[in-house]
Amino acid sequence: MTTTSLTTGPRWARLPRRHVPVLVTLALLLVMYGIGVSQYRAFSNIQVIFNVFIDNGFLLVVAVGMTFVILTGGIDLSVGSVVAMTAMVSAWLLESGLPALPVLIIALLIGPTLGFLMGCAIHFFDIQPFIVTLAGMFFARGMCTFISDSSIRITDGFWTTMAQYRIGDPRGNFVSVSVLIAFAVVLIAAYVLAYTRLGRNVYAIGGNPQSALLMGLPVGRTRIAVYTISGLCSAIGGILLSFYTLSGAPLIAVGMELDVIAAVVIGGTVLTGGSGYVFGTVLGVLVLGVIQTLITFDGSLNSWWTKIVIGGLLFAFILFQRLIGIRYK
Amino acid sequence: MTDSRPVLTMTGISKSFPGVRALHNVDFRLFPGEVHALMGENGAGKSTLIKVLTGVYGIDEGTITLGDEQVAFSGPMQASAAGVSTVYQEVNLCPNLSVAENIFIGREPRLFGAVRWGEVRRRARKLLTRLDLDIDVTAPVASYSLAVQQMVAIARAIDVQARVLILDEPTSSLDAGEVAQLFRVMRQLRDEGIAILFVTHFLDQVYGIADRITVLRNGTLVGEYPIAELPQLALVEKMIGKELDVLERLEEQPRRELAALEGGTPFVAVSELGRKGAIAPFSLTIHAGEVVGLAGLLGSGRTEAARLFFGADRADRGEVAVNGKPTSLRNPVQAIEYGIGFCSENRRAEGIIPDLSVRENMILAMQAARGWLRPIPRRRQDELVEQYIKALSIRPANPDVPVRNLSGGNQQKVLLARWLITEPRLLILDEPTRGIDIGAKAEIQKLVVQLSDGGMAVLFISAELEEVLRLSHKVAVMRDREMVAQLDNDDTVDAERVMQTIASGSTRKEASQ
Amino acid sequence: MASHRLFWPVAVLVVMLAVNTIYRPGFLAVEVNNGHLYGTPIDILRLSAPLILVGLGMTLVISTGGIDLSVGSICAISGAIACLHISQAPDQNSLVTVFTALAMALGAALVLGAWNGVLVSVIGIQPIIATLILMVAGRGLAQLVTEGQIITINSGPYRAIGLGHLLTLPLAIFIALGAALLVAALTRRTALGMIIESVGGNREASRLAGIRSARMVFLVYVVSAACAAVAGFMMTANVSSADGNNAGLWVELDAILAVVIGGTSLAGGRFYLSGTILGALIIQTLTTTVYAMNISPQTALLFKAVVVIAVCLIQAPEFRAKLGRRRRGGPASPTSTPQPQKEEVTA
Amino acid sequence: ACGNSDTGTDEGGSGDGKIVMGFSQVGAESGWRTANTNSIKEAAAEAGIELKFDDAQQKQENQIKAIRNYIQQKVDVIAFSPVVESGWDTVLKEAKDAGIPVILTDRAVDSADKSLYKTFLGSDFVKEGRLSGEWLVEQMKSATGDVNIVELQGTTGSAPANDRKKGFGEAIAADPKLKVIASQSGDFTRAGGKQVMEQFLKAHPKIDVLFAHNDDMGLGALEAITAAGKEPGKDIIIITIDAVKDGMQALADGKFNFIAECSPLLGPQLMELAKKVHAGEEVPPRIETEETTFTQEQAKEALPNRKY
Ligand SMILES: Nc1ncnc2c1ncn2[C@@H]1O[C@H](COP(=O)(O)OP(=O)(O)OP(=O)(O)O)[C@@H](O)[C@H]1O
Ligand SMILES: Nc1ncnc2c1ncn2[C@@H]1O[C@H](COP(=O)(O)OP(=O)(O)OP(=O)(O)O)[C@@H](O)[C@H]1O
Ligand SMILES: [Mg+2]
Ligand SMILES: [Mg+2]
Repeated sequence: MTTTSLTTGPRWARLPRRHVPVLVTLALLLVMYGIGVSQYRAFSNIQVIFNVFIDNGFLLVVAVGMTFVILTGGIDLSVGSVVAMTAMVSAWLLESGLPALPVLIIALLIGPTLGFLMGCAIHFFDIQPFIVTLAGMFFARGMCTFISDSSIRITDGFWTTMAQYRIGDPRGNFVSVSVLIAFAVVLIAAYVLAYTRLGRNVYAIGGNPQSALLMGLPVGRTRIAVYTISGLCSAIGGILLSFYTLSGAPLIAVGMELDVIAAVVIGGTVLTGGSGYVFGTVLGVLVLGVIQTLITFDGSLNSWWTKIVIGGLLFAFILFQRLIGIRYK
Repeated sequence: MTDSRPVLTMTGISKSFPGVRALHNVDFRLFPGEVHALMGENGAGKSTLIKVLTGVYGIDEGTITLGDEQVAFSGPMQASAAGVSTVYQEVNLCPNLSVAENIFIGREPRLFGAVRWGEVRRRARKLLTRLDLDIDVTAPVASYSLAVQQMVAIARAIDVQARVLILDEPTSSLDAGEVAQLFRVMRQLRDEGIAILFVTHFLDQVYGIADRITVLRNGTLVGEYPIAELPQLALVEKMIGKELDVLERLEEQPRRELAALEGGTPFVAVSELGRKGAIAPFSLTIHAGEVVGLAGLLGSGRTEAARLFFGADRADRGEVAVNGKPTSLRNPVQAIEYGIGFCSENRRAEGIIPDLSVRENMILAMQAARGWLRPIPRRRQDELVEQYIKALSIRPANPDVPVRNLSGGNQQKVLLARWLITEPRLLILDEPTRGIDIGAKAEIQKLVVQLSDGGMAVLFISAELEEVLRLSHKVAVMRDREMVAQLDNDDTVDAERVMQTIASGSTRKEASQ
Repeated sequence: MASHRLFWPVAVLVVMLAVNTIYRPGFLAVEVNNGHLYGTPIDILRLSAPLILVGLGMTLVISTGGIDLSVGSICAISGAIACLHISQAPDQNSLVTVFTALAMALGAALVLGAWNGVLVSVIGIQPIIATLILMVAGRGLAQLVTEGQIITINSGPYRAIGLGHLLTLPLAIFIALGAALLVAALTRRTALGMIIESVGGNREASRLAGIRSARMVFLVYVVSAACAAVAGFMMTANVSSADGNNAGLWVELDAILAVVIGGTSLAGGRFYLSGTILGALIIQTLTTTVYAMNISPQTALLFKAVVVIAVCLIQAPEFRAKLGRRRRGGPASPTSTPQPQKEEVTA
Repeated sequence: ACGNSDTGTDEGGSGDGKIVMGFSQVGAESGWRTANTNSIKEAAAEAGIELKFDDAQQKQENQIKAIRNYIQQKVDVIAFSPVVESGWDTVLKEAKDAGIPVILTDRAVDSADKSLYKTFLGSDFVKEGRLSGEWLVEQMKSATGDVNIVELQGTTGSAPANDRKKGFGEAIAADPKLKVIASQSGDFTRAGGKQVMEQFLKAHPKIDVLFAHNDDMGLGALEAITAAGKEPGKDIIIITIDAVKDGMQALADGKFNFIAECSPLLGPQLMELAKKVHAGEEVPPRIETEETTFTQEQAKEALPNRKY
């Protein structure tokens, strides 16, 4: 989405304005990384960056799905539980002896199905997304403990390969397969949002659902679609998480929905819908990842100071993001 | 001119909302190649008829036939797929999307499923040129004034190859130039055989373009008439069910004479007030009892000027004096303390609080001025609300319905009442008669005259130049976001002279930015 | 009757109580024990008191179109400060000590509320993120106060906030009721309620009508924090100890749920305090039901999911309309035509 | 002060020869946990080990991240209390590849490959449950008629809750008189324990024994029992696990009847192990902390010198 003409003043000036929030976020992220490098020696290792991606791959995928939902002005609280449920179901099915492929298929179907049902409830019965997805969250988490109240190990060959295969350079820096999957999801999502009718309808609904309806856009279908997409992303995230931990555990990813929403919003997407980019979401996830990395590298904080410092860093980041962003408004 | 067989037939349509019967047994026919005006007072059921047709609301009774088929659309999406293209009342666009995208969303040119953005922009530019509008199509639609948005919505509708084109008050904030342009396009489409349903409250427009008229009153059909058989006065009579003496009386009123106001200190005097990127510095004085009109074309900066007077936007240069005392208008609260009121042109985004009731919407400004600790006693509320519901003939006359359920024109009246209740010393009216029916418009004009006679100053903005001239003592002419002239509204001033001033106004264009 | 806004929440509550009574006939029994009323209904009332309090503040916040995620942390902080002060006092039973403790804790909560308010209304950060900061950091602050330990106190007056009795009923009920009446009076007897609703309904329009929108937004976060603080006193008094990590954990979610069940829209605008109170009662009854019917912890969440979804379906007019139509086997009756859009249908 | 030498050798260690240990703690979810953290920090300072501490806030993902970062920082030893048992193979393999020994504390992992970690130091939750059950069986030997037990479980799905329930269940199976009539999760908190107990008391007129998975829930339940007009410790026998100070006080006061200890004071033992492991010495694969059980009399004796 570039403008052809760079000659006219106002048009040129207007173009980046839309991207200012994302650019500011990127700049601040780099500043934060710079601080890390200057403070802690090993921070400059390439692998540290790779680790941020490895450790946050599943979060990224889920956040991409959430971006769709938030862009329409909705919210999906069920993601964390759906991630856990997907991992749990995979582990459980693998344990019961099913081969990898059918397990993958089943696991990848559960999330979107639940998302679809939630979308239908939201659209057809006009119930607030918050409640519907909260019920979805209870349901999915309930399914986890229902399946097993202790964690289940995954020993399947495919899973272990996916978990431990390293794609890297000769110097030993590497990323996991999950990172590539996450990138693929990001690219597809960015394409869908920018270049397909579905994507544009998502933005339109977020801008003004009433207008979108009167403009003859398929509001209902799109609404249902975004919750389904979010469900699918959560399912993929769940699979990635099961690669990551090689197990399904009933209590994993508790409270993840908040991290995900935070990442999306930090990435510049507005909670009321209609504005934001997937790339921003990537940055949002990285911000959380780098904050976490800074904290572990420091290693001198006790439990409560950890929380206070996370909150403080988050605050500083958002404050700068906001203040710098305002200037360009 | 017309085919013998209607493209659209609605028979026996009834539609009720809880507590309101919006349509009762209405018949309506639309022929290919005609412009058909749907007329009626505010709340007569025009918009409801349109929404029922396009499936926004379900119907209680009746049938709709499009072409040869009986239809019951489940929503605008189906309707537009069947060849019914609609511009609904109020601008219905997505503020966050670009102009080009708003025009094409839902039917973007695509290549292998991917939207061709270049093509979208190119076609949008072309389409807007047809409407004589040259704007940056990549900018978000929210960055344009309401009038431009209205044009964009029209552009969206006329691009569709439709059988039926419905325009619900498309001209409510356009001025003469744009209206003429729109009519040119409408005639073109009509000649191509498209059936056009057109709603407006401007009688001249009706007689300028319509072939036939259907009149609704109180949700029932009054009749369907060829334009030639229904002279203006008869039409008005059919619409309001009685003869309109008010209107005539106002027409007869002498020009507003500039009284001996100029001598005293003006109520508000601004000098070199301006805001970068919005409006070039200008000076203007308004005396108590004076009506100052702002004239100008679409996007000329009238709204921007008005907002500075109210502190809705903060001026970044210039001086303000209220009652001769220098001050600054930093925010609406402060302006209100000085006794200034501002009725915005954009009633949906900046006017009504849709969830709140008519009563609450009306007393809001007064309550805000009193502070939350001193609620207006219920009895007083009732008095005020009742008084203005009657004065402005707001329907339904029930103060406790949510204002969102009112028809567009009635919402506008509620907003007007909100400010009248506060009895301001200076009332800024930005397109106060937008979407208001002819009877009520006369009432409002009368009210403005009355209030200014009683000492209230008014800053009056309207797309309808005649209206401005009829009411104002003084007319300030705007052009390209600059105030180019101030004319005393005496016998020498008429619409033509103002248009000339606009056309030839000094062009200090560079200086304004 | 069925058209009254509170009809369906009340119906849900009644059904839940009825099911419980069928399962265990003694469920509704109330007896006098030590001069106090004693029984499950009393428990439900007492335990929902903190949730009602938090919900009251949350209702106002949501009404302005915001959300406050930090209430749980504020509960923990205020409880911790109060308990810390009391535990360090020579005489824990002294009224002066207890009141100082309460004042200190409430003061701290007001500061935190003001912090939220400034972030949202002055700096303009999105509410969910602005309050998320305090949600995360606030837990840390609470633990900083308690140094990660559970502070146990032994103070009669403080205990009374959670466990005391008045006229044979738990004091907590009266506190919650008092707060509800206070908030109701503050909003409905003055013009505050309407002003808050107008800010939530259309912020720009209310600014242009002369309302100091920013100030109102600031105010609701302060009120919310104050409510949370009092709830925090109750939670800690109930177990005579302050647990920085667990006090008020996830209460924000319950509170939002209560508000939404009560009929207030998350998009802002109209708010219904009585709805929120009912919502809180429903949520607490649900929790109690899980225990009373001895639903295994492994399936408890599934059970909750089913109930929550049933509650919102029943409440949704759309759902009832569709159900009704199916049952009658025909199109909807003229008077109950569903309107596809609730929002902003303007002529 | 935080940087450690990075002089190209894989097997790091700071320049001044200090051992650097990365420790990832579960969180600070209870007083027990805080005591555990404090013990480790104090012991590290005493033993002259540089400690890099991380609080995972009950999230496995955070622990994995922390371990990865320790690998990057080339610490000498990694120790951690796993949030859950499973899911550690990948990251432990990375640690192994980097040549950094790993010690598990408090909770075990279920890796099939035992070479991924050097040793486990901690308590046996199953045993704690079993000791509690065995004590009860002993007490109830002479009882006639059914003995109704209610159980307050920890957080559903957590390892201590699962294991303690299991151990207790196995032990009381020895006596058919002993029946668990209700079992609910109190989330390891006082408020949770109290709320659940209130309902137990109303739903079940005859409760003889309460088994709580930790002291805090037991303490919460105490209040509910008192409010119901019953006398804890007499009308209802109370068994808990942990033995934190408040719990011991209740035991000494005769309100509790039995506590199985679960000691958080792993610090000194952990530092011992770290030194040994760093020096390349062999260590046993599983070391259980020295723990005991308390009856009311024992509690009275032990209480004065209870540290946490
Ligand atoms: N959603 C709704 N709920 C309840 N009543 C409604 C609703 N929409 C319209 N009405 C009522 O139906 C009647 C007809 O309204 P409609 O909008 O059709 O009028 P209109 O002829 O378009 O008026 P205007 O010229 O002011 O636009 C009005 O009395 C209005 O209050
Ligand atoms: N070529 C143009 N034609 C019309 N409007 C334009 C044009 N260029 C810019 N605008 C928009 O017009 C707005 C300024 O107009 P403003 O609303 O102050 O004018 P107005 O005289 O009140 O016109 P209107 O009749 O549209 O309300 C700006 O928001 C600007 O973006
Ligand atoms: Mg209309
Ligand atoms: Mg204007």
